[in-house]
Amino acid sequence: MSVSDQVHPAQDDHVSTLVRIGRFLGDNPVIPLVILLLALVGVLEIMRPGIISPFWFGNTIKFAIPLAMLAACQMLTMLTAGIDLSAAVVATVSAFVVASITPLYGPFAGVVIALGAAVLVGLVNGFGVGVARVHPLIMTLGTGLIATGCLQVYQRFVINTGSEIPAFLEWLGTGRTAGLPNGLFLFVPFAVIILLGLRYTGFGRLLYAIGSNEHATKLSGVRSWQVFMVLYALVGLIAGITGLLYVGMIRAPSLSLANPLLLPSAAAAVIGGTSIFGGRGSYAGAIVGALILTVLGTLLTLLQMPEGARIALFGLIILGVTALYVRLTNAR
Amino acid sequence: ADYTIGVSNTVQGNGWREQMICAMRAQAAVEGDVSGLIVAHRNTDSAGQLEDLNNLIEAGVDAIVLNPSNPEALNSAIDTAIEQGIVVVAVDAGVTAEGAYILSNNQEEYAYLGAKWLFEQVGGSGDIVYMRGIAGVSADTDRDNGFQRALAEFPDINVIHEVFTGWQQDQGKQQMFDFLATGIPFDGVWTSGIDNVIVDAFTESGAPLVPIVGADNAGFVQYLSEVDGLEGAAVTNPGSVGGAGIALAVDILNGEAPDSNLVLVDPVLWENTTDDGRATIAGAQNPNLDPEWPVSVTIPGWTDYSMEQIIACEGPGQ
Amino acid sequence: MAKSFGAVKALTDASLHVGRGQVVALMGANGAGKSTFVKILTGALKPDRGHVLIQGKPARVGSPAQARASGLVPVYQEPSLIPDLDVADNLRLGDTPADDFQHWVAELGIEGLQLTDMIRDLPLATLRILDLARALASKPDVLLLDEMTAALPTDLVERVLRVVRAQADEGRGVIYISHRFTEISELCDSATVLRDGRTVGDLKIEDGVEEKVVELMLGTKLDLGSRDTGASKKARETTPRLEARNLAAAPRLQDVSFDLHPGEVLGVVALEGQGQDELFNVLSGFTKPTGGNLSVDGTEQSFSHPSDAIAAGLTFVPGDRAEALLSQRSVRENIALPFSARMRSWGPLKLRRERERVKLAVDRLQIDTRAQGEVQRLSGGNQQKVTIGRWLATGVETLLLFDPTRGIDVRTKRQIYPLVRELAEQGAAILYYTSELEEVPLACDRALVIFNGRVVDLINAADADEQTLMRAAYGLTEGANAEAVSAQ
Amino acid sequence: MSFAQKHAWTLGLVALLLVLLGITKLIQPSFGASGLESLARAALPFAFATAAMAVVVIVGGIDLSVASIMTVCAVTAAVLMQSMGAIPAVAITLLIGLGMGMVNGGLIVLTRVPDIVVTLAMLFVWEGTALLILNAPGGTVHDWLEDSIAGTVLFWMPKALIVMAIAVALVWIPLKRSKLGLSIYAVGSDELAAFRSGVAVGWTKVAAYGVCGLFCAMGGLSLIMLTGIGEPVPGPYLLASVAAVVLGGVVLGGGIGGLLGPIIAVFILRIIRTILTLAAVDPNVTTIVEGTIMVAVVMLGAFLVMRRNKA
Ligand SMILES: Nc1ncnc2c1ncn2[C@@H]1O[C@H](COP(=O)(O)OP(=O)(O)OP(=O)(O)O)[C@@H](O)[C@H]1O
Ligand SMILES: Nc1ncnc2c1ncn2[C@@H]1O[C@H](COP(=O)(O)OP(=O)(O)OP(=O)(O)O)[C@@H](O)[C@H]1O
Ligand SMILES: [Mg+2]
Ligand SMILES: [Mg+2]
Repeated sequence: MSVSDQVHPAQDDHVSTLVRIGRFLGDNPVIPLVILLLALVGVLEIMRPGIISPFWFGNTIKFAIPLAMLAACQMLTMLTAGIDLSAAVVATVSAFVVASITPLYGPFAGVVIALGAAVLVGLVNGFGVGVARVHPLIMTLGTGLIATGCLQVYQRFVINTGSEIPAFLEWLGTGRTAGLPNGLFLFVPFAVIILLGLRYTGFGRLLYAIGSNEHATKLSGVRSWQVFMVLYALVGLIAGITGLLYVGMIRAPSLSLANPLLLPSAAAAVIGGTSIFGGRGSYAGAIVGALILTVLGTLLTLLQMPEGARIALFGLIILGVTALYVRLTNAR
Repeated sequence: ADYTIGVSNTVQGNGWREQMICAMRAQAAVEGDVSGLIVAHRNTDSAGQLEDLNNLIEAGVDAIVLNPSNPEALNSAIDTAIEQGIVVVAVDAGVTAEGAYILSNNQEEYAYLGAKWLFEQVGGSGDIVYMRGIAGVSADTDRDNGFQRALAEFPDINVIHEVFTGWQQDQGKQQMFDFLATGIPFDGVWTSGIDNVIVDAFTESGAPLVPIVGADNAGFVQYLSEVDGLEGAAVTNPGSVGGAGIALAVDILNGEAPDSNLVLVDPVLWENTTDDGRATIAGAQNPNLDPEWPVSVTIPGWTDYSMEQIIACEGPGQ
Repeated sequence: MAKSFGAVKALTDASLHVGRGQVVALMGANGAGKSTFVKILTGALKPDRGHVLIQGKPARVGSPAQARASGLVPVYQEPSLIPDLDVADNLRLGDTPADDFQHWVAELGIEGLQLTDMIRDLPLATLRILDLARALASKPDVLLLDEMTAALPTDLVERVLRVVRAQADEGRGVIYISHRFTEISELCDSATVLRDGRTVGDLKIEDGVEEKVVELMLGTKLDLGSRDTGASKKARETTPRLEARNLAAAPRLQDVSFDLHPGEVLGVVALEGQGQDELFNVLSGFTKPTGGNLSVDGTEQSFSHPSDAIAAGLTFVPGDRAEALLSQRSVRENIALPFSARMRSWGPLKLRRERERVKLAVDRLQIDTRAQGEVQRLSGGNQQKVTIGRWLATGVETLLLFDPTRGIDVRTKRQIYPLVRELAEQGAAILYYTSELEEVPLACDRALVIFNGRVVDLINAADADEQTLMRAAYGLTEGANAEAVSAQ
Repeated sequence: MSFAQKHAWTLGLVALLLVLLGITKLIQPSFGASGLESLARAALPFAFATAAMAVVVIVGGIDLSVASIMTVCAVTAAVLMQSMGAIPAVAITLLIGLGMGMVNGGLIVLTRVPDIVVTLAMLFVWEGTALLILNAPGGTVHDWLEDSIAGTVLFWMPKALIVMAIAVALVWIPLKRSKLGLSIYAVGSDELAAFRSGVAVGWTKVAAYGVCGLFCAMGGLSLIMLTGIGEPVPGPYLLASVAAVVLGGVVLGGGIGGLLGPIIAVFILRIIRTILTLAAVDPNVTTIVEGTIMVAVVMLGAFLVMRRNKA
C-alpha cells in the first residue's frame, strides 16, 4: 500500500456538489429510475386526480409482477450478452399446459408438467447457446417458434377437455392480502433470491464475468457451457413460473396469453440499466423498469387520444426516460 | 370427384381462428368429394397471405377458402386463381375481387346488434366503455362502423372511454382494471370479443357489475348464466363459418353455385335478461369447450360435421 | 494540459516541447498519464485545459483527422487498425498512400504481407509495425509513438529504432514512449518525465541519466535489481513438477522437451513466432498437442480445457492483458474469478476469505486501486498486475507467465522480478517467457531457447548475457548445447 | 484468401437454395416460371427489410423499427398516390424513409442510449405515426407500379427479382465502394480504432441508419405494390429480417458480412414456406419446421467454421 500512496495522489475532495450528486447517481443507478417512476405517477395523478389509491397501487404492482419476472429472464441472459426471445412463449406454454392438465390429472401434475416443459425449452436454449454456440437471439427465436408450434399441435388434443386453473394459482393471481396482491408472496422471495444470488454467489459472479470477457473466464478455468446450460434452464423455469402466475391472474388460458409481454420485458431490463452487450445490469433496475412500463401503460390507457398518438407517445416516453437516465448516470 | 382444397388464414393462436380451421377440416372430412386439404395458417400480413395464396395456386388446388386479411389487398392472387379456374371463397370477411364467393360474418351487424342492445339496456342514455380490437385492421374498422351507426341512433349515449385491447386477454383485463381505478362511473361495456376477463376484472376488484356485451365465446357464455348480477349479451360470431365456406366451395365445384356471390351470415344476440335468451344460452353452453372457442360450433344448413368431428379437428385422410 | 476522468486526474499540468529533428522520450511510471497526453495531442481526447502550438501558432486538434491534417500522427499504445478490414481498406480509410506504406513495411522488415490480408489474422507484432508504417506513410511533422516496441521481439525493435532515428534526421519531431531504458538511451535526445500527470523534468540524454530519470519518475530512489541463484540449484534435484517430452502443436511448435522443477524459474527465450505461443497454449490447456506428452508431478496429463490444467496446478497469465481481464468489473471480482470457476463453487461466496485473499494479492503487488470499480480504468501496468494477482490469491503451484512485464514501468518490473523469485522460493515452479532479454538474468535460473519450434539451447542464468541469448535465439549455436539439451 | 474461401458462407447458401429449388421441383413437377415469380414477389418486402437490417448490423447496431418504418412508408405512399403521380410519390417516400432512418441514427448518437433501446422506442413512435397517417387500410397505388413487379421477362426471369436487384444494387454498390461504405464497416468492426483512424463515427452511424431507412422505404413501397393498398399495421418483418441477416453471414456486433448472403437467406426462408405448403404439411408443424431449420442452419454454420479452424 505504502508505495502507491506516495506515488499516486489521493482522490480529489474539492469537487462541486453537482459533480458529487452525479457521481452518487452513477454509483446508485436505481435512484434516478425511482425518481422517474415517481414523476410518472405524479403526472398520472395530475391527469386523473384521485386515481392514486390503495386499489390502484395494488393493481399496478399486480401487473408489474409478471413483467418484472420475465424481465428477470431478459436481464439474466443479457448479463452474458444474450437475450431470451422464447421467454414469453414459454410462459404461455406453461400457462396453457397447467390449465389443460389440471382437469385431467389434478393441479400438482399440471404444475409439474408445465414447469417441466418450460425447463426443457430452457435446456434446449442452453445447449444451443452454450454447446453449439448459436447466437442467443437466433436460438431463442427458433425455440420460441418451435414451442409455439408444439403448443398449437398440443391444443388440438385438449379442445374439449375443458380447462381449469388450480385454485392456489387463482389465489396467487387474483387475491389480495391487506390490500396488496398475493402475487407478492411469490415475487418478494423471488426478487430477493435473484438480487442476492447475483451479488453473493459464484454463479452470479460468473454471469457478469462471462458477459464481460468470456475468454478470460475460460483462462480462469470456467467451462462456460455449464454456465449457459444452468442459466437458460433457470430462465426457462422463471418463465414457466411466470406463466403459472399469469394464468392465475388473467384466468384465460389463451394460446397467446403472455406473448405481448416479450418486448416490454426486454424494455424493462434495458430501461433498468442492463447492457445487452453483457457484463452490466441489476435486477433492482429491471424491477423499477417494469413498474415504469406498467404505470406508463395506465397513463396511456387513460389518455383520450387517437390510438396512433398513444402508441407513438409510449415510444417517446421510453426514449425520454432512458436518455435522461443515461445523462444522469453517465452509464451506457 | 376428388378435390383438393386450399385454406389460407393469417391469425394464429386465437380460439376463434382455431375453431374456424377445425371447422374447415371437419367439413372437408365429411364431404365425400374432398380428398385433400392444404392449410396455410400462420400469423402474417396481407403480403404474407398473398404468398400463401400463390403457393396454394402452385400446389394446384381446385378451390381456395380464405379468411382475408383485407378486402382489397389480395386481388392480384385471387384474380390469378379465378383465371386458372380455381374456386375462391372468402369466409368471415369479404373480398372485392370479381368472381370470388363471399360467405361472411356480418361484422358491421355484429357490432350494431350488440351496441344497440347495450344502449337500450342502459336506458338509452349513459356512459359507455368501448373496448375495440386492433387499430387499423379491417375487422375492427367494420365493427367500428356498426358501433357508430348504433351510437348515432342514441344521442344520449356517450363513449366515455375508448381503448384497443389488441384482442389480447391480458391487455383487456389490465385496461379495465386501470379504468376502474380512476373511479369514473360508467354504465356499460361493449367489447370486441375480449369479454370474460372483463367480467373477471369487475368481480375481482369488487366493482358493481354493469351490462357487458361480448361474443359467444364458451367462457363468456358460461359467465352469462353463472355470474350473479351480470347482465349481458353474447353476439354470435361463429368460427364455424369456415366449415360453411368449405361446403360452399364443394357445392360450386359440383356445379351447384348459389345465385348470388355474396352470402352474409347474420349474427344473433343472446341476452341473459329474458327467459328466452336464458334458455338459448343454457342450450348453447358447453363447459368443456376451450373457453376461447365460440359455442356455436355448427351452422345449421351449412355444416354437416358433428361436435366430435370438429373437436377431433382432422381433415380428410388424417 | 490537464485532463480528468471523473474523480481521477490523469493529467494535471503536463507540458512538452519537440523541436525539428528531435526525439523526445516521454517517460513516466504506469499511470503517469503518458498515453492520455498522446491522445490529447492527437485529438482522440478533449483536454480540460491546455493548448497545442505548432511552429508557435495555436493549432486546433479537435479530432484525430484534424490532428493528422496538422501533421501530428500517432501510433497508440493499443493497435488502431480495423480488425475486419484488410490492409488495403485500412489504408484507404485514412487516405494513406499504399506505395509509401509498402515501402515502410519492407523497410521495417515485415515480409510476405499482402494488402489483402485481414487485420484480424495478423499477429500483434505485425500490427504494431503496420500501425507505424501507416503513420510514416502519411509523412508526419511530429510522430508520436506510445509503447510502440512493448510487444515487439528484439530484432524488430532494432529496425524500428533505426527507422525512427532516420525520421528525426530528416527533420521530423518524434515523441517516443517506452519503459525500456536501452531504447531511450540509444534513440532519444532528451527526456520529458511525467509524474502523476505533471511534467517534473526535462533532461538531456547522457550517461548516467537513467538513475535521474527513475528518481524523477518515482519521486524516490530505487535499487537496481540483483540476485543470487543458490537456492535453485538445490531445487533441481527434486522430481520435476512438469515434464514435457517432444511436444508439438500446429502450426509452429515442432519438438520441445524440458523439465520444470519446483522452486525453479525457467525462462523461455524466442524471437517472434518460434512456437512459444503454441507451447504456452498447450501447457495451459487451450489447445491439444499434436504430438508428445506432458506429465505433472510424474503423472501423465492430457488437458482438454484450461480448467484441467488449473486442476493440475498449472496457471497461465497471458501476455495480452485484454484477454484475461473482465474490463467492466471491479479489481476484486477480477482477482476472485477463479474461486467461482468450478461448478461446486457456484453457491454462496465465502466473502471474508475472498476479501482477505484479494487484499493480500493487492498489497503484495502494490496495485493502485484508486479506480478499482472498473479494471478498464486502471492504467496498463496496474491491469497487468491484476492478471497476476488473480493467481496469487488462489495460491500457485506452477505458473506460466507469458511476457508479464510487457508495457510495465521500471518500478513495477522491479517489483515483479523479486515476486517471481519469492514465489519460486516458496516452492512454485515458474515458466517465464520474456521478450526482453535483459530480464533473463534478473528473474530466471535457466533459459530455454526456442528456435523454429525446437529447443536449441538451455542457458544458465549466470551465462545469460544478452549476446549469448541473442545468438541462441537466432539459432546460431546449433550443435554446441543442443546435445546437452536432447540428453536432458 | 481465395474468392471461394472469402465467400464460402454465401456460396453455401446458394448451394442450399439450389437444393431447395430442386426439392420443390420434385414435389411439384409443374413448378416453373410462375412459381419463381411468386417466390420473388413473396421475397420482395423481406429482402428490403433484410437489406435494411443488414446495413445497421454491419455498422454495429440493430434497428428494431424496420417493420414500423416500412409501414409508415407504405401508408404515406398509398395516401400520396391518391393525389399525385407515382414518381413524385415514390421519391417523397424514399426521402421520408431516409429521413426516418437518420432520425433513428441521430437519436442514437445524440442521446448515447444503446441502439437497441432507441430503436425499440422508435418502433412504437413509427407504428403510431403510421396509424395517425391512416387509421384504417386505405389509399391507392397506380396500376403500372403494381404491374412493374408482376410477371416475368425473358421467359422466366421474374420482374420482381429484377426490381429488387436493381434497387439494392443502385444503393449498395456505390455505397460499398465509397469511403462511407468503408467507414460503415470500420465503425462496426472497432468503433474506437475507426475514430482513431479519423472516421467521423457519429456521421457514419447516422448515414448507415439513413440507408437502412431508405431500404425500409423500398420495403414499404413493395408492400403496397403487392397489395395495392396501404395498411397501417406492421407485418412480421422484424424478426424475419434479423434471422435472415444472421443466416446470411452478417455477424451481430458488426463489421462482417454483406447484403448478398442475407438476401439469399430470405429466398431460402421463403422457399421453405413454399415447400411446406406444396407438401401439405400441417400448418402447426410448419412453424416447428421453420424454427428448427433456422437454428439448424446456424448450428451447422458454426460447426463448419469450427471444423475449418481446427483443420
Ligand atoms: N476510465 C477511468 N476512470 C477512472 N480512473 C481512471 C480511468 N482510466 C484511468 N484512470 C486512472 O488514472 C490513472 C493513470 O492511468 P494511465 O492509464 O494513464 O496510466 P499509465 O501511465 O498508462 O500507466 P501504465 O503504464 O500502467 O499503463 C490510474 O491511476 C487510473 O486508475
Ligand atoms: N478513459 C479513461 N477514463 C478514466 N481514466 C482514464 C482513462 N484513460 C486513462 N485514464 C487514467 O488516466 C491516467 C493516465 O493514463 P495513461 O494511459 O495516459 O497512462 P500512461 O502514462 O500511458 O501509462 P502506461 O505506461 O501504463 O501506458 C491513468 O490513471 C488512467 O487510469
Ligand atoms: Mg500508456
Ligand atoms: Mg497506460
